Amino acid sequence: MSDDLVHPAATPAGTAALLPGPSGGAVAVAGPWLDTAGSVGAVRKGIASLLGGMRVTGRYVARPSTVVTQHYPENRETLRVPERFRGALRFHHDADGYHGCTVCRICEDQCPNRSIVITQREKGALTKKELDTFIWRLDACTFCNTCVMVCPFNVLHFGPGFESAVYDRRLLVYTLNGYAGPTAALLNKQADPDARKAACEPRDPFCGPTVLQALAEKRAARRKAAEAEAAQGVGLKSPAAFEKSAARTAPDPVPVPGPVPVPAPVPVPTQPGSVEAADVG
Amino acid sequence: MNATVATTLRARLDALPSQSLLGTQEYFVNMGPQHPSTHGVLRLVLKLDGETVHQVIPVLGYIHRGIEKICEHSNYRQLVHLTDRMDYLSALANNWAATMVVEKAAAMETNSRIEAIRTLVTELQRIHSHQLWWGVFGMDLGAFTPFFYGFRDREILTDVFERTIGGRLTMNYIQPGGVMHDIHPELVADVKAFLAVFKPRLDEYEALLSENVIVQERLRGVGVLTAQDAVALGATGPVLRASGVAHDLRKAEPYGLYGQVAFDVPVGSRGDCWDRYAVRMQEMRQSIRIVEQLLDNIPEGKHFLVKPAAKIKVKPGVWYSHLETARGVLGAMLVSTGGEAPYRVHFRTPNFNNLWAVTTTATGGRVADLVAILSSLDLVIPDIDR
Amino acid sequence: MATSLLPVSGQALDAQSLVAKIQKLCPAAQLRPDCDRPAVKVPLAHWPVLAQQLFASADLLFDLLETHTAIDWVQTGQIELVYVLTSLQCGHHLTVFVDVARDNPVAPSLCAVWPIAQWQEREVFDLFGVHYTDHPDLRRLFLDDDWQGFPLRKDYADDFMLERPS
Amino acid sequence: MHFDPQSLASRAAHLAPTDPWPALGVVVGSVLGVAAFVTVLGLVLIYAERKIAAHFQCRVGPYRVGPHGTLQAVADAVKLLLKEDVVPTGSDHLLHILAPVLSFAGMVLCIIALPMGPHAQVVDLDIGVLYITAVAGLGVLGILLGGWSSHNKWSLLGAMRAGAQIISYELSAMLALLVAVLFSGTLQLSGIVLAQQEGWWIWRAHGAGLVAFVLFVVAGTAEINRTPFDLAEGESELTAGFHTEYSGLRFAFFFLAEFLNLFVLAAMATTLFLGGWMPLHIGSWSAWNAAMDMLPPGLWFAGKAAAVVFLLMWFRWTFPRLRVDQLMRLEWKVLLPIGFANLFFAAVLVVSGWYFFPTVAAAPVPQLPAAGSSDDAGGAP
Repeated sequence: MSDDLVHPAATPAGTAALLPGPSGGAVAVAGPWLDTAGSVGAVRKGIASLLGGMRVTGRYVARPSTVVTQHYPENRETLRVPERFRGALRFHHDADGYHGCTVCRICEDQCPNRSIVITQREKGALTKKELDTFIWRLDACTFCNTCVMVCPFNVLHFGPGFESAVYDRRLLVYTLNGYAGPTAALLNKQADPDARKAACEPRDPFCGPTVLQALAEKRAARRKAAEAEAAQGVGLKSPAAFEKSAARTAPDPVPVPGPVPVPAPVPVPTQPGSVEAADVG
Repeated sequence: MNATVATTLRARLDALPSQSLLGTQEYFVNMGPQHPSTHGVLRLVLKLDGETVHQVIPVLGYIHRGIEKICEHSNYRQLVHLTDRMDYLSALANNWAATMVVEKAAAMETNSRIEAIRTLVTELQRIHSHQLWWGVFGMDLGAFTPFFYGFRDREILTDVFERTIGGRLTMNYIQPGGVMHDIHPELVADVKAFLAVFKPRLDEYEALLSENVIVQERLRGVGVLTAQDAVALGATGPVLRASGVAHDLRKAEPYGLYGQVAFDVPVGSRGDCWDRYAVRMQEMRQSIRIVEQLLDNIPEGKHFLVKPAAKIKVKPGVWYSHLETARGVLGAMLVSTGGEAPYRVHFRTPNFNNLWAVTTTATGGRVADLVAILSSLDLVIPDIDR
Repeated sequence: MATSLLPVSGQALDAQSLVAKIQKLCPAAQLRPDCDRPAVKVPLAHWPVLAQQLFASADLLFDLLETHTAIDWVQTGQIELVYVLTSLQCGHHLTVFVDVARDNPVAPSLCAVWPIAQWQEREVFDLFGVHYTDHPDLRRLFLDDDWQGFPLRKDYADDFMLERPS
Repeated sequence: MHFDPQSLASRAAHLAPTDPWPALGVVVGSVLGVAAFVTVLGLVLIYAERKIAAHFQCRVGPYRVGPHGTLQAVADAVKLLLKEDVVPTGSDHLLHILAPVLSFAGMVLCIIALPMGPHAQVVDLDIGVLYITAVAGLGVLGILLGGWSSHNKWSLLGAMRAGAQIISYELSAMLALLVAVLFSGTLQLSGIVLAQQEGWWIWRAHGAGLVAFVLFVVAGTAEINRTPFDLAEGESELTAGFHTEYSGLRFAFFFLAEFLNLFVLAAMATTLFLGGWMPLHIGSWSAWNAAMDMLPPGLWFAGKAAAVVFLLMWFRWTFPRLRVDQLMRLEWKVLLPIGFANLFFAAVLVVSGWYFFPTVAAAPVPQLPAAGSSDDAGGAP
């Protein structure tokens, strides 16, 4: 390989002095070799090797302190989840319960699986762009952390909640923001507390419109467009095919008028590790 | 018994249609897609005569997700996290392979701190991966206990990853332009504590499994893959090195900081299951060596050199880069026609190419040998199917 | 007893001399400049012979077919076969591009030169629909035997494909 | 100390002519006792195996059902009882149903002949050793039928492996057994125990006993299909071998038989080489011997059997499995020659009357008055 083709990152400067430098090459492995060529010696060595293994396991059985089992649900109190652990996506609210989301939609755009859907208030209280619902689909999330990385306002972070098992898949669709309304910066400019209150509308984790409904609307629009294309004979897919693929996307039939009838908001127990999407009042 | 009778018997046996002297029939049996030793949804159709394997026909596709197709619809940042799901035991190396080709294509710079962190975590993950392999290998041979010891020690390392990276299996840590998080302040101490625990444990591993006469009898001379066959069948990584070919991209084309650390490349001589086993055991020790050299020498600097949300654009062309994961050469090919999304992405995965060694090495052996061979190839099925 | 392929028996060539050497073997081969590694474009007719020479030629010794895949250039109507070759004995690389027609993709199989090609070609057949002549076992590799279409082609669509939300 | 062993069967036979109802009571009591013993012992062994395995592997094992998971085995048993009993299509229904029963029956038939204490033996056959080796063979029949009737190639492979393995290893087990028989001069199990009053054969028999004990444990492990000889199940090779297609109650029968076979093996090794229920006596140290006699014989038996069971569990959770041809090689080329040589050596020792501890005028094997009919199944010869 010629020098001009070497990836520039392959030889970063500045570390050569610290590290011992390249050395070493191919070494033949033999490993702990048991020569079992002789007959009597073979039996003796074989038995010795077996006893060696039994010594290892015997040492552990003799010392119960080597047990590493954790008694999981009982040790919730002492369980320490690292702060960077990607459990449940959380939406940052400040001390007043205000968020900083400006609906720039970078996270929605960068999410590889489209597991974030943001809806905008039709008519903002203070500005044109105000957050209505920030919807996170845990069922589609791969926990790649990209949304957290790209958010310019540090609104998103991953919390430690890892106990996200539910019996109904639709319960994996969360609304993360505590209220629909303008950002903390705008609200703090309002001197009147009542004006602030009026600008905000509370949201809870399972309030509508859920992402499924939002997607259903998008799908309906796309189906219309596809039908129009098919009528002109330019679409790759037949409307029937579209119907089929649409049916596979959603667990519930579309379209649903009004809020999708998800089961009533399950009271999320506030135990450590549970999904605490509603951590603001 | 006189000679005539013996001759007649011989003639009658020779006249039998089957290859077997006993005149038995061959039969087919499905090993997988749900089988404890195929470690996933690999299906092998076996043509057996009694216990003797006459032919192995791998049938793939049970977990094919079309990662290459999905990449065509992702931008250059998004495609990295898909590689976590190929060889999930080498997620960081996979991330790095994708990152490397994107950085090369987009002419992105890195600094020595980023490279040091990448080298360190990838090497830790090589140990991590081999620990799991060792445990599973023991279990495939019928010993249950190594499985738990392997996982017990792997857990320490998983916790180390969890603190720095936030993920335990799928990392998405190595990104174009750097690494997602700077290393955790406690990382160096954690890794040192791990090494202090793990080094004596490695000796225990040897006493429990390597030196065991049953293991040696089960592995020596079984599943011999000659160097010529290994290269012809595209095998790489420990499988190739066990056959006597000292090919390791960490030495041949050093990336990261591999050019600046001292380590040896363990090489086998026979290419049997034992050599593949011994090479991996030695690789763990070599990885420990590399980690120890890097731990105290991580240079200062930034861990991420571009804006996280910055658009990555690549001019038209074809790029290919490859590196050494715990299982062999992982290549990433990127074809761009300009813009923010690749035109085509192809991953040359080590397991897809290593798998085919089983078709030649397992024939003529027993079913139990086949299990040992499969385990010594250390296959991760999602990496075959992608 | 397996013989070791090491120590390295050949000499690694740099990009220019590698391409020059190949052009001497096959004058029709052209350097492909938009590739980061030494790469040549070879006409389909010359490729089987050149492959054999690349494998056997004493100073090239491309013993490892690292990977083989294809690129579907739907605009130009070509499927471009890609062969990434490595010489473990010499330590150099080469990428070979071969064009086949998209509507009638037929290429020679290289199983006789590099046995791993058998399965890599099956994958390309499965996902791109390239037919390899003289392939011993050309079947679908990942998909069902009765699958219609070739998913990695750019114009592939089926009833079950999910639309990527835009 | 004078022992007066009396089996339950002989007691019943003794009572029968004069007091038929108490005799019947003894019989019914024995049947119920064996049933209860088998069930409880099975659960205890399963719990012990799981706990011991766990601690070999740095785990705690069952922990949730009952204190320290003591009721886990019961819960599992209930679960298995409630499970659907699947009989695969294409299988031989009758044999499929029969196989676990045979396997279980072989094990129970072994247990009734084991002397677990001077009075804790159901039947004391005068050919006890021969009887046990014979009925233990029923187990292999169960495995063979189970694998064959399942209509599954993996099961069939497991069954064939088991057949070849058990038949081969029975030879070695037999040769090891014969050493104890030679030294004791009787085939009666209680007689073998009584003959070890002065010292257990494992050390009293001048090396031959120790070698025979090791041979017996190794061959016995192979006979009951435990790791490192669990080729018939070989979950990493044959998924579960002969019992792949079994579920629910039938699987429970196989499972229980497997664990109780473990006990039968340990009990046999104890009886033949470790003195059975006999306390540990050393020569003429009368104080020591008296101290040892304080423990009841049943406890001695249980303790020794438990030690052997623990040893077998230790094997299982340490060693990998052999390959089928290596298994055969080990038997025919290693164990069998050693077994023959050992038997020959033992015969020489017995003929020359050379023991470690010279026999002090041991009490003769007590004869029960042959009050019943002379052709009763157990009891006095």
